[in-house]
Amino acid sequence: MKKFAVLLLVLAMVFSFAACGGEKDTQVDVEPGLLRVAMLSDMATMDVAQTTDDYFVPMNVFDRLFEVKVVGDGVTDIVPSLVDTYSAADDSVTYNFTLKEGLKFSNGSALTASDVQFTFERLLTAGGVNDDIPLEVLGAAELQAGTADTLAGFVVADDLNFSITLAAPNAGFIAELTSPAISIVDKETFSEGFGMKIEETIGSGPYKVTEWVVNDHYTLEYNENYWGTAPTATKVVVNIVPDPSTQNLMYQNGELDMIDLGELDTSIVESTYKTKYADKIITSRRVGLTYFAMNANDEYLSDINVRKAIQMAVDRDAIVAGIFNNQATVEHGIIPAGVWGYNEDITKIPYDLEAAKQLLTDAGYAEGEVTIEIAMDSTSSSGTQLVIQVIQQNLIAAGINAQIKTYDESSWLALRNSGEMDCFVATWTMDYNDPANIMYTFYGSEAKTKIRSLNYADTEVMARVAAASSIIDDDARRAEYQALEEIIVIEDAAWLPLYENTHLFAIGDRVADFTPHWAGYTNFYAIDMIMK
Amino acid sequence: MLKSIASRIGQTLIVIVGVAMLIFFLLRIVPGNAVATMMSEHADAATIARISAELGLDKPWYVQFWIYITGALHGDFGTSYALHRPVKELLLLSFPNTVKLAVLAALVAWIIGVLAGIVAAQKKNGFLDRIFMGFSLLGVSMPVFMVAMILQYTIAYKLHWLPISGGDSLKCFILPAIALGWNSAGSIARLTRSTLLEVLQEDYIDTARAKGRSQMGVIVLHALRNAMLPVLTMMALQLSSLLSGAVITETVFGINGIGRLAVDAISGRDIPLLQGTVLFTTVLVVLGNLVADCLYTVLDPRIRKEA
Amino acid sequence: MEQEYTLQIENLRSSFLTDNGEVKAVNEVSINVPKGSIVGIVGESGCGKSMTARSVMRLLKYPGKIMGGSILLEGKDLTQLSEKEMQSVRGGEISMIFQEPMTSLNPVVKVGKQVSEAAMLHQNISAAEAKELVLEIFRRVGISEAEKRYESFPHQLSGGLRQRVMIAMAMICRPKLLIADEPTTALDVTVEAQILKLMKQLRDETGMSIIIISHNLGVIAELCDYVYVMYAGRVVEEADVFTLFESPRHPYTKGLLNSVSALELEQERLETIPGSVPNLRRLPAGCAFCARCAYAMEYCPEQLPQLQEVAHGHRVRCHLVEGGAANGEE
Amino acid sequence: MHEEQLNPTLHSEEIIGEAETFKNQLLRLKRENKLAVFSAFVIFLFILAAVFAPLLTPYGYADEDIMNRLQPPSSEHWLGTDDAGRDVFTRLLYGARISLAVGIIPTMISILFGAMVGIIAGFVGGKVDAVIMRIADVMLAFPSMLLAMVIMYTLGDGIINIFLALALVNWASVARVVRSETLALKKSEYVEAARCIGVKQRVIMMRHILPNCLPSMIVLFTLNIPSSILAESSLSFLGVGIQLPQAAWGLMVNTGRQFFYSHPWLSLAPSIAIMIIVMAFNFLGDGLRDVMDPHLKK
Repeated sequence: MKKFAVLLLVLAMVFSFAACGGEKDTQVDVEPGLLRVAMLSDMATMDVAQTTDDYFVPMNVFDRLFEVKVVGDGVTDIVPSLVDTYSAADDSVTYNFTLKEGLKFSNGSALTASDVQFTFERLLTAGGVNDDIPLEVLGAAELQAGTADTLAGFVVADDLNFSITLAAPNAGFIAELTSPAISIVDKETFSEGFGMKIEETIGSGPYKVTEWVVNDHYTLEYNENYWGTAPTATKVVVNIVPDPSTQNLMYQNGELDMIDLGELDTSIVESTYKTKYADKIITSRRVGLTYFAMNANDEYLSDINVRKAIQMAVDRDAIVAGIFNNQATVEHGIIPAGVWGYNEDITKIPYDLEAAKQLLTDAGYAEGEVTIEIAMDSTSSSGTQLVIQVIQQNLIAAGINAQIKTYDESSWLALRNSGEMDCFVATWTMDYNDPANIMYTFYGSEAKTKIRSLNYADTEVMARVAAASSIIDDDARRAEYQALEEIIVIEDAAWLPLYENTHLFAIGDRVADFTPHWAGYTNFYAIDMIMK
Repeated sequence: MLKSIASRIGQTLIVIVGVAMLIFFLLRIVPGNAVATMMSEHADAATIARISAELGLDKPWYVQFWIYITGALHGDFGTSYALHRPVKELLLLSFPNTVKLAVLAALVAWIIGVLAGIVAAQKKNGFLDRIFMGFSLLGVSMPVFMVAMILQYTIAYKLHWLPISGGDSLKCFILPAIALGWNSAGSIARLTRSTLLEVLQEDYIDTARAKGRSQMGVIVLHALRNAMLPVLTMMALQLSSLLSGAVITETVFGINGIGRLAVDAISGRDIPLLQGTVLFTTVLVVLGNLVADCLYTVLDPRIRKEA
Repeated sequence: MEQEYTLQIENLRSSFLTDNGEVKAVNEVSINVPKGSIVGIVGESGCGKSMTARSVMRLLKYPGKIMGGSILLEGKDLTQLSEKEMQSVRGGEISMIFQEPMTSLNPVVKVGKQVSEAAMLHQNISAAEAKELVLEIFRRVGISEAEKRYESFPHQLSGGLRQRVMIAMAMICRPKLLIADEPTTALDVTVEAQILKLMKQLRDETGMSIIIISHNLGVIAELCDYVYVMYAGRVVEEADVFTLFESPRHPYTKGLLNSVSALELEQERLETIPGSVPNLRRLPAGCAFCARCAYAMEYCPEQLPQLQEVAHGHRVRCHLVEGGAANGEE
Repeated sequence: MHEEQLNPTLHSEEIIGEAETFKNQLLRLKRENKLAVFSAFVIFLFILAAVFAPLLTPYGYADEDIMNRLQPPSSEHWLGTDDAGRDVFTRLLYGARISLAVGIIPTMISILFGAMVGIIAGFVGGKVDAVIMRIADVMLAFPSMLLAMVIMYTLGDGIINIFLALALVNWASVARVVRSETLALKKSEYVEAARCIGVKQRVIMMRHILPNCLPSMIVLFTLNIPSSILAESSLSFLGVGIQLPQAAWGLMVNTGRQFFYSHPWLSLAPSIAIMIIVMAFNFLGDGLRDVMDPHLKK
């Protein structure tokens, strides 16, 4: 018993020690111009042909022909980057470009039109994951199939001038060229080690990679050959810190100059950041949306009444308020806010539990008869997992027997790609600022709706989605997309939009200002980070 | 002696082969298509098939096993699905960090454990004994992650004495080492105390005292050496549990070590990486035990004679 | 005649202080060791003889403690010394050898080192000098191939050799007093004789005093000049060796002698003392032996007999001798 | 023989004898080791909590209340609510089920299986022994955490798979201990005698060897429970064990971890629960070992 008393004493000591300790500021000597940030996981490659996630190096080490610039609150503009001037033919099929003069890669070799050509051809032939945009160019299919040696639609006139001819008209092509996927690489020095070895990954952007310790950190330093204004952050160290709460502590400890608050629970953002660091928070729209997918091939979900009931049963306002502390906005369509073509006036799905119940009863379903399975990816963020749980409760309240089943990431993907998944919650973030990016990806063809387990049935609508990108007149194109959106969401009740997140960052004392990526990516342009 | 060491080496080889086989077969019955994960959003069936072929996943299991074994013998553990790098390279990169962590943790554990054990044995049933044994029991009973979190909170976050997360400098390894060593320190303290108490009952301790040795002299020169034999065995066993704990410590403190590599490999369903990590670590433990055995033979003349 | 004593133990009391109270293991014991003499302490297991010896060394095992009395080594009271001073006495002025030569040597240290350690602790000499000293003493205690043995580990030696090593260790600093706690009990008879001979010879050569603790009266008879018989923590009889063996007065001493002679005469029936050593926690107020004593009287369990001098140097603690009744007893 | 026998601290050894029954041992444990008795009481409380969890709390372990997430402790929610608005106290009670089950069931499986294998290896000897012990060596070579992780990876999440994984990780050490005891027992007279009169091997193993291995099996059982509990909590902490919305302590620590600095009770409460139950089992195991098997002291 005496032993036990001593143990208690020891315990008390440990916890009192844990509880004590005063706050004080750490004065760490950091070299000027050094930007310290953290990412949850290391990049798999620096080669944009091989990744759709690891865009940090492509965005900062490479340049694109055009960039999206944030010109005001939620207002963006497409500006030429490597391109000096360009012109589009009236049919939106052929585009002529002139590059800026005197462009150089970080190794000193000149950036010419043939490097752009090489970039396009390589994306098609490298067997990578980012061939969507080059595939639109005339002759892309032949090049990829091996029946042609060159990309027919890409014509190099001289070092500065080239033209691109598309297979079909696309008014959004220039917007697409801002995608990090079209990062221009150097034809002369391109090698086997591209993307994996820092000395062989050469770009023309403001930075070059000088160090990459896998799973630990990588370092970007100012590229003296950069054609634009020099960044104030002359050196960027990206630490790999897999745990968000550790990142949180590191930021508070002054070990990070910027933290991505999107990885932290909203309650922490609310209790810590909105109080202690309120003036440090940078807000950005995460352009894209989280949606609830309903598989039209499912026994119950094939009934539009069930889909409509589900649409009305989910309390999206409560989700946005309860889980995200209003750090999100409810979405009503497919084209998210912040994207060109967003329709503020789309018919809104109401939250009406009673109407949902009534609809099911009227359709002849008994309470609990409708059974659906919501598939959850075990690696999805805790926020998404909570959302799924709330939806489940909403549906149960409406008399729908909703079950959550957890899958590991690869099983989840395999099931979804097979078109057999009942329901799931996922988020789409825009790659470029054009409705085609989401409309075509989800509803562009039968195959595309199948791979997302939507199995949308109306082939006519899908044909119209595919054709919409070739409408040259912007107003007509916008009207067509909005009409299609209304059909899919409201008439067919095929889609349940949930919300668009707001992406918060907090900057440290050493940072003066920061402009996040226009679509609120976690990856950012380090040149837009203004150091003190 | 040489003969016994030789037979130990023989046994060790058998164990290593067994370990390699077990890992291989455990990981081939895995659900989920790793390639699909690796390619994530944009993969179509053709791409998956092509990459599977590149990685040799379409071959029959015995061919895969042969590739795996011959590769492992050459130190080639394949290429990580997720990180696109040779597993060997990743292992060699993380290995020094884990070694640093494990060595520091072992130092913490042994120094604290042995000292606390000695003091406790000295003051048997006294106040210090109770305090130390209380702490050691706490050490054995506290989950590693709890110690790690509390240390991170107090020392790094509240007091700002040490950095919160990983890094290269030795300073960054102090907290993780304490978190990891704490657990072992508890069991080492308990064992040191009990063996020391046992050894102090031995007649030769009386002999040493009768010679005029001081209490400290008796403990250090006569008792400790005998008491350390079982403790040494335990230390070898601790290597295994240290590496187990390193998985958690490295995750909490964000150290780029082998343990975190294993966790990453699991969450990324990165079979070559997981295979390589576990094989590498286990072989390390087996070799560590071999060394400890040989050391034991050298330290204890009685065994030396029998051999 | 003024007798010179190496060691004088006076009214020594040592106890085990347990959670359940004090256990008096050594009770008012007085023992005198004249210079150059060999004194024996006999008694059954648990009578307090080893405890007495350990008290002299101040090496009582936990929870043992010296409660009172004095231990004078050539006039210096050991009970008053600091632990540090005591350390220089141990091994330097008083040495001790133990019963189990098998376990009394550190198994992982070479025996030569263990002996030279003793030398270096008390004499300001180098390791090389100490080794010389060890080799010399090894030869003196009859260890052949001293060089080779120096490098041996204890398990490589026979029991007799190990006890010789122990003796060498004890002798290396030329102590004034050697305490041997059952030095030959674990050895076989021929080896025992050799060891006893060696001890006697060493005494003769160096003039040191020896305390031998044994339950074996044969050993006592062979070696000792004076004998103390202990029972349940007290001295019950003391005399020079001839007197004790010729005319024992205490019934316990007689019992001990009888059991030995019974063995020697190979009698059919072994004569032993009935009963067993009493539990020290439950000692009677009077004579501790009364429960086993054939001559016990009514008041024996009540009254503690005093040590009576019955002849010069012969003292007995028994009611039988007090009233003179014991005289005509046989 | 000398005075040391008198040493009263060793007094109790007098009554350690072959014939001491299990009941007597328990009585002696009760008499001599108050701490072990107290630990048993604590464990009993945890068992009660686990069994009667539905009666002790008005909430379900998976009941979410998104509008009341991350509430501080209050009279309604004794330990507050977690990030999904689930009652932490409720989850703690239900978590006791998993921890106790994970402590006891896989340990039981591994003890039974390990003992069976160990007895067979020790008794039959020869090639069987060599093969079994090499397999055991292979199992023991792995850092247990890694092996459990790999097994969980292969089997997938879920409590049954945790049982299997932990049992697979632990049987080998049991087999080793039991084998060496069997080897000793094999040489004993009564086994020799039984062999001489032609008793079948299987019968000897069941009737003579198994019962004699029981004390060390019981001790191993109590001592392996805490390590199983810790192992499960570590697995769940790493996300390869029990999955949400199940309530397991390690999982609760993991999900509460990101709130450690703002809502510390979320991860502290389950951490302390783990610590207390592990400590209780350790004390009880130590106590049992002392009364039942003085030789097993490591």
